[in-house]
Amino acid sequence: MPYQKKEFPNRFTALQKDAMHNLLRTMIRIRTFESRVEELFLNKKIPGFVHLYIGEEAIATGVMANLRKDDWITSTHRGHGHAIAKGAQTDRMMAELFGRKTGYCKGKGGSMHIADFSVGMLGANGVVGGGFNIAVGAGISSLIKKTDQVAVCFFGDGASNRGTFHEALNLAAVWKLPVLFVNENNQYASTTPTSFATSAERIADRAKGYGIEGYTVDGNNVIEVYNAASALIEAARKGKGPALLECLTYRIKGHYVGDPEKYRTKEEVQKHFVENNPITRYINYLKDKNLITDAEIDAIQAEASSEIAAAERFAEESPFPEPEDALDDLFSFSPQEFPEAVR
Amino acid sequence: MPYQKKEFPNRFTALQKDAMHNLLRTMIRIRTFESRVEELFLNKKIPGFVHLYIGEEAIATGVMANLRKDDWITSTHRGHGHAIAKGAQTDRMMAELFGRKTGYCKGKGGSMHIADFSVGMLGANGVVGGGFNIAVGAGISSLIKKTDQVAVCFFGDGASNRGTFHEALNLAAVWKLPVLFVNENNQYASTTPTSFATSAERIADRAKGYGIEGYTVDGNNVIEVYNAASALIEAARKGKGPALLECLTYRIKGHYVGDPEKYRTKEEVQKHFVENNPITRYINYLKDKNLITDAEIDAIQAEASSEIAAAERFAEESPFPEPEDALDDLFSFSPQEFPEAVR
Amino acid sequence: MRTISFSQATLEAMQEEMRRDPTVFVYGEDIVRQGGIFGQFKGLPEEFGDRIRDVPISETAIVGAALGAALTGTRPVADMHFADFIGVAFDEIANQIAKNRYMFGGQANIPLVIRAPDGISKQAAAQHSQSVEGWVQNIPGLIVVAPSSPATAKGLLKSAIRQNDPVIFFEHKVLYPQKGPVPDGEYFTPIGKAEIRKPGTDVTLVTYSIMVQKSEEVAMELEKEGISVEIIDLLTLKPFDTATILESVKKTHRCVVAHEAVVSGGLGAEIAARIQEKAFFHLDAPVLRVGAKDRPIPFSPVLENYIAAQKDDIRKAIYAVLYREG
Amino acid sequence: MRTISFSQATLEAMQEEMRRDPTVFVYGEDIVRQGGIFGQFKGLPEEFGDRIRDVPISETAIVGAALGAALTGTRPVADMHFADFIGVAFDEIANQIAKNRYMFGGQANIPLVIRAPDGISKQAAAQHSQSVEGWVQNIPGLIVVAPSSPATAKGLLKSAIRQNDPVIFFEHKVLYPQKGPVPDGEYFTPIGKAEIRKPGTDVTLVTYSIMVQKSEEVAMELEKEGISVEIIDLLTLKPFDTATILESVKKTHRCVVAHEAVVSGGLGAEIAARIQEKAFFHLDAPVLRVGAKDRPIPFSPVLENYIAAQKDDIRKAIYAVLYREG
Ligand SMILES: Cc1ncc(C[n+]2csc(CCOP(=O)(O)OP(=O)(O)O)c2C)c(N)n1
Ligand SMILES: Cc1ncc(C[n+]2csc(CCOP(=O)(O)OP(=O)(O)O)c2C)c(N)n1
Ligand SMILES: [Mg+2]
Ligand SMILES: [Mg+2]
Repeated sequence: MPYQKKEFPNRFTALQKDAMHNLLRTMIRIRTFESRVEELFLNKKIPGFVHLYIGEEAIATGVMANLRKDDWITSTHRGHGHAIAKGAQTDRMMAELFGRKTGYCKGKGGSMHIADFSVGMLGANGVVGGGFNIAVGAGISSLIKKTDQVAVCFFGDGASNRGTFHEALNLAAVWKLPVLFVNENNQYASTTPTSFATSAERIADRAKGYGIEGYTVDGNNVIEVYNAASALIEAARKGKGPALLECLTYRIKGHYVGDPEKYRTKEEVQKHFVENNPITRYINYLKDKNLITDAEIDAIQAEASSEIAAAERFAEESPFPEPEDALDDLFSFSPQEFPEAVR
Repeated sequence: MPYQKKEFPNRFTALQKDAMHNLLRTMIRIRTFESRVEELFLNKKIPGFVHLYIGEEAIATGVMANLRKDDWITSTHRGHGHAIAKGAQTDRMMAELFGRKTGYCKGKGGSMHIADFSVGMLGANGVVGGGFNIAVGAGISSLIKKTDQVAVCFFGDGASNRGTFHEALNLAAVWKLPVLFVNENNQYASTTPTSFATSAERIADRAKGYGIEGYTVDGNNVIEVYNAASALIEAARKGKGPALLECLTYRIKGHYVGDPEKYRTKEEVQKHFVENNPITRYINYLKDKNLITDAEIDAIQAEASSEIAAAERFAEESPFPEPEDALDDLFSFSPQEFPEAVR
Repeated sequence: MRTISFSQATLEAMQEEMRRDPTVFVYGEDIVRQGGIFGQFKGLPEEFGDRIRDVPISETAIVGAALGAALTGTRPVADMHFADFIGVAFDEIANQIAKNRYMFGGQANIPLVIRAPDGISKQAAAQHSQSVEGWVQNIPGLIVVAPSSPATAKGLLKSAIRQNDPVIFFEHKVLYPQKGPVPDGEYFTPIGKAEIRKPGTDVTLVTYSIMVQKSEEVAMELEKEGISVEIIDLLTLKPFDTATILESVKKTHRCVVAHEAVVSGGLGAEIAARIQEKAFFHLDAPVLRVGAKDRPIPFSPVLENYIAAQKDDIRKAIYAVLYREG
Repeated sequence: MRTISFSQATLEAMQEEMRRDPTVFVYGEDIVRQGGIFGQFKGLPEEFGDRIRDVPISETAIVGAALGAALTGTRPVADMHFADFIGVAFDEIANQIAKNRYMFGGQANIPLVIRAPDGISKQAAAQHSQSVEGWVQNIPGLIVVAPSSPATAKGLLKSAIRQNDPVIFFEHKVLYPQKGPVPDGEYFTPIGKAEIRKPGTDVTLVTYSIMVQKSEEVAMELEKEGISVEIIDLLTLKPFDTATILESVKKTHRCVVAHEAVVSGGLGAEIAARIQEKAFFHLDAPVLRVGAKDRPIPFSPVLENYIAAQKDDIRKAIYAVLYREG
């Protein structure tokens, strides 16, 4: 479906070269992490279910570059990219995926529940659409505490059909909450093409039902995402209320690692990967404009590789939790304080 | 909020005089029933909670005149008008409100659960927004059984903020279900003005988010409602899919009988009652066009009064259920067949 | 001690906590403009401005946002209007709120309160009469409380607001206008502790919420017949105070559990199961349960009365565990 | 008898019922294009066209629409993808579907089936590992079943589809690929009837779903030690077959209940409560319950194993009711 392009102020051009490189660095770190996670899962180093963010890196990267550490995000089952872009450490992430004690959730969460509250990453979510109202609640906190913190809610095209989407956007709109709803339209919800399950021509069209702004951007173009997010997050921070930003992208990998992908052709995937790889596109742009050298790219890539290798080592060398650790963390109090509660 | 008026084909003018009078008859029957129910509630003849449809009669009447007996409707907590317009008998309704054995629900439901499945009235609902997906399910039945039955879902402005609204409209849209969603925007959800809780400028604007048609009409003008419903129900019946029709009206009475109504002034209510009483407006129209005589109006009024008086007598003279009747109706089978299930 | 109503008592709790801590706020449907059906929010808008808020009819947002707010430095109190509507936000309660601390390895406190007016009142019928504590019994990670009097209402609500864990606060609609003694000054009713409302020696009656007073009435009547009933008011329903129950049962050797919710799958099941498990050889009779018959609550007064648990049901159960003729 | 998988058995049930009755249809997320994760819907699109349908991620619509469809002359089968998501549609289940017949005075049949794959499998963690039958135990008006084998899966699913009442069909994810004997020709497993999987004399083991096979393994091992276990496979969890349980307990005088769900507030509570109520003087030991520890299901295999109920827990409970040293 076509969409009308909105021209956001091009704040990207005002960035220092370093900041521009940081966008690339984040995308490459995500890609490198995810690629290794895929292998590790297939090698049975990682149990559970893993949903990869490969091909969608520009969205988390472009949005998060506009957030402060004390801003919040809510994520989805496909949360690794969001976590990395928001500032989580890849070693503790990897340890979590490995089910180790040193993981962010001490091995209790795994991939589907990756989270780092200390950097405002309020958690991946195993329930599609479970994050909308958590983000709304964060926005309410900002209002109650009279801070200028902003919350960003990431969600899929499939998630846009959950009732929680509706209730969250409506409440955010009537209370003018500082929340940006970022739709990652990767054209599939599991096996189901977006157009089959989502009645709106564009998910951004749904904004009208809440009297808020809604825009669609090329989610494989990190600059477009950056500029749109910059404008909308600034508006939210200034009390202008929520907005809906639809980022068009494509899910390069299966829905989960191991997905037989019977519902689409290899050609379709290949075409998208070649034409729309957000990293390649951004590198080409930077090179075109002489904003980066091959050596710099290689350095970023090498750095990412060694970071992820170290993360893997950290995870591998970390101990598993003790079985009895499974009893901890249900409540704020300890078994000694309140034995009935933690039988 | 203003809205753009859509000109629907004026099918009303094609009606026989009888049919025109029937619209008035239905509105007056509803008004008479409701007015008496209010008194009976205040006289403690009716227990429970009662929500009156006074002032909103044009909507149920104008819509239902376009439905067949084998079409379905879902209703709200404010369901008496819907039931009457769909063809339920006022005596069995009144008996239900009185908690009698002869009531539609054998006294198990009361006002908030008034229903007559035999005429396709699939029930009032104590859960705001509980009817959306029931209507969707009825629409699916029509598809599966390949009939041309249509389902109409009535819902309030407040209900339009429930997640069920969103999921129902989206599913109806992607499956092109024969469902018409009729919003009764009576400007309040209990104590809360519509504009305070509902972010859309017009509830009909929400249609765009589902790629369907959405229109706003004057819900106090039975002719406008009739014409709009006629076009949209015909489209639904022909397989064109769902639509959203917002009918602007005003809740003349308190949210429930007994509401102290601290949230609005008597003047506001009076103004609406004088200016927007749908019955007066329709009578004036018919008289203006010489389509009805005073004698005919009086006859309709007298008929309605004696019908409702008879309904009251029926209810009053009906027995209460036996206490043990409270055990029946949980399942399709009897206690004898399946004692465990009905302990 | 003053004598104030249950709703007034909850209002005082709100006021005290909101004055003390600017991060406490409260929201729900139709609470600002009408001050709550029983005046339980009256005056808060004047004093606290937009720290008390009306919301759209959006229960998933109400409850889901409470989690988001709690995770980010505030202490939300969300009003459900009717406990029946907890079903609308059940995923938020069961899969988000209850699991958050655990599945994220204890990263955050979750100081939130969900106020849920429950119970049978005024022939409100099937969807407005429920006691739904049974719905959340099998969900680890929730604290559930249910006061039975103005004093416990105030004390428990204050404790709930201070708790760094999610608390569901069931308040019976019939209790709101009822008056009772409430201590002067600040006090807290501890979460997790049952109270012995009336000591007794012949039979233990475990109960909570509205059924406490019905139990007291029955006990008073039975006293005249020489039957001494010990009444335990649970106050916290999850996790409930097993120790106090067991201690009493080990003394009386007989136990009846009474609640307003339907019997099958109700909280009484867990209580009975646990008692027989931990005090089997102390029991001289089975633990009997009193509650509504296994039906939705019907509308007509005749039917409602028949389905609802009555004082007479409690009496009969007590006779039964004492092997007396009714 | 043939040997087919559990998922194949449910597929046969669907095929037979959809062939017989054109008003039976099935829908859910991602069931058409992939035929169900375990092939449990494979081939249905080819044979039945749009009587099998993929839906948007909209569980309230999925479940709510099932009610609307059932009321208007069709027999919907709705797939929940994961039982965990029942929470999303809880109002639809608890307040609409379960109450419809009763609160409207018996006006309509409600022939609908909600298929809900449940249980612990593959470290799916807190939100994808639950057995949630405990959530719906306190809701009158629902029928809840849980097959334990290919044969009972087919027979129960056929019965569920023919039933004129709402049925929740819990199918354990670990069972899908497992194979077992299934009768040739049409047959039905009756709703409301438990089956004695293995007769025994020393202790009654009440169980269902995945725990039936674990129970059988334990029973086999205990047999060697001279302990004779009678295994009752509930099959219908609500309303469950109290008569069969009581009969067995009156013979063995001892009982253990085992399920995968967490213990507190689980179905075991109701079973234990009811047994001690109705067979108090037949019991030589308390009814003990085996289930997951009261925590969400954690991710890491070490933790998951520790929280989940193991065969050893069943064994220990049996020793305990027999007063034997483990
Ligand atoms: C409430 C709920 N329903 C269904 C699922 C199963 N499920 C997990 S991911 C998924 C698809 C999500 O699609 P989308 O929102 O587009 O996100 P994407 O996977 O494309 O990133 C589904 C159906 C779930 N986890 N939660
Ligand atoms: C899910 C749910 N939330 C809250 C309520 C309480 N309640 C009953 S009617 C009502 C207002 C409904 O407003 P609207 O939908 O505009 O219908 P109206 O009463 O104006 O006809 C509310 C909040 C309810 N019954 N169900
Ligand atoms: Mg997607
Ligand atoms: Mg309204």
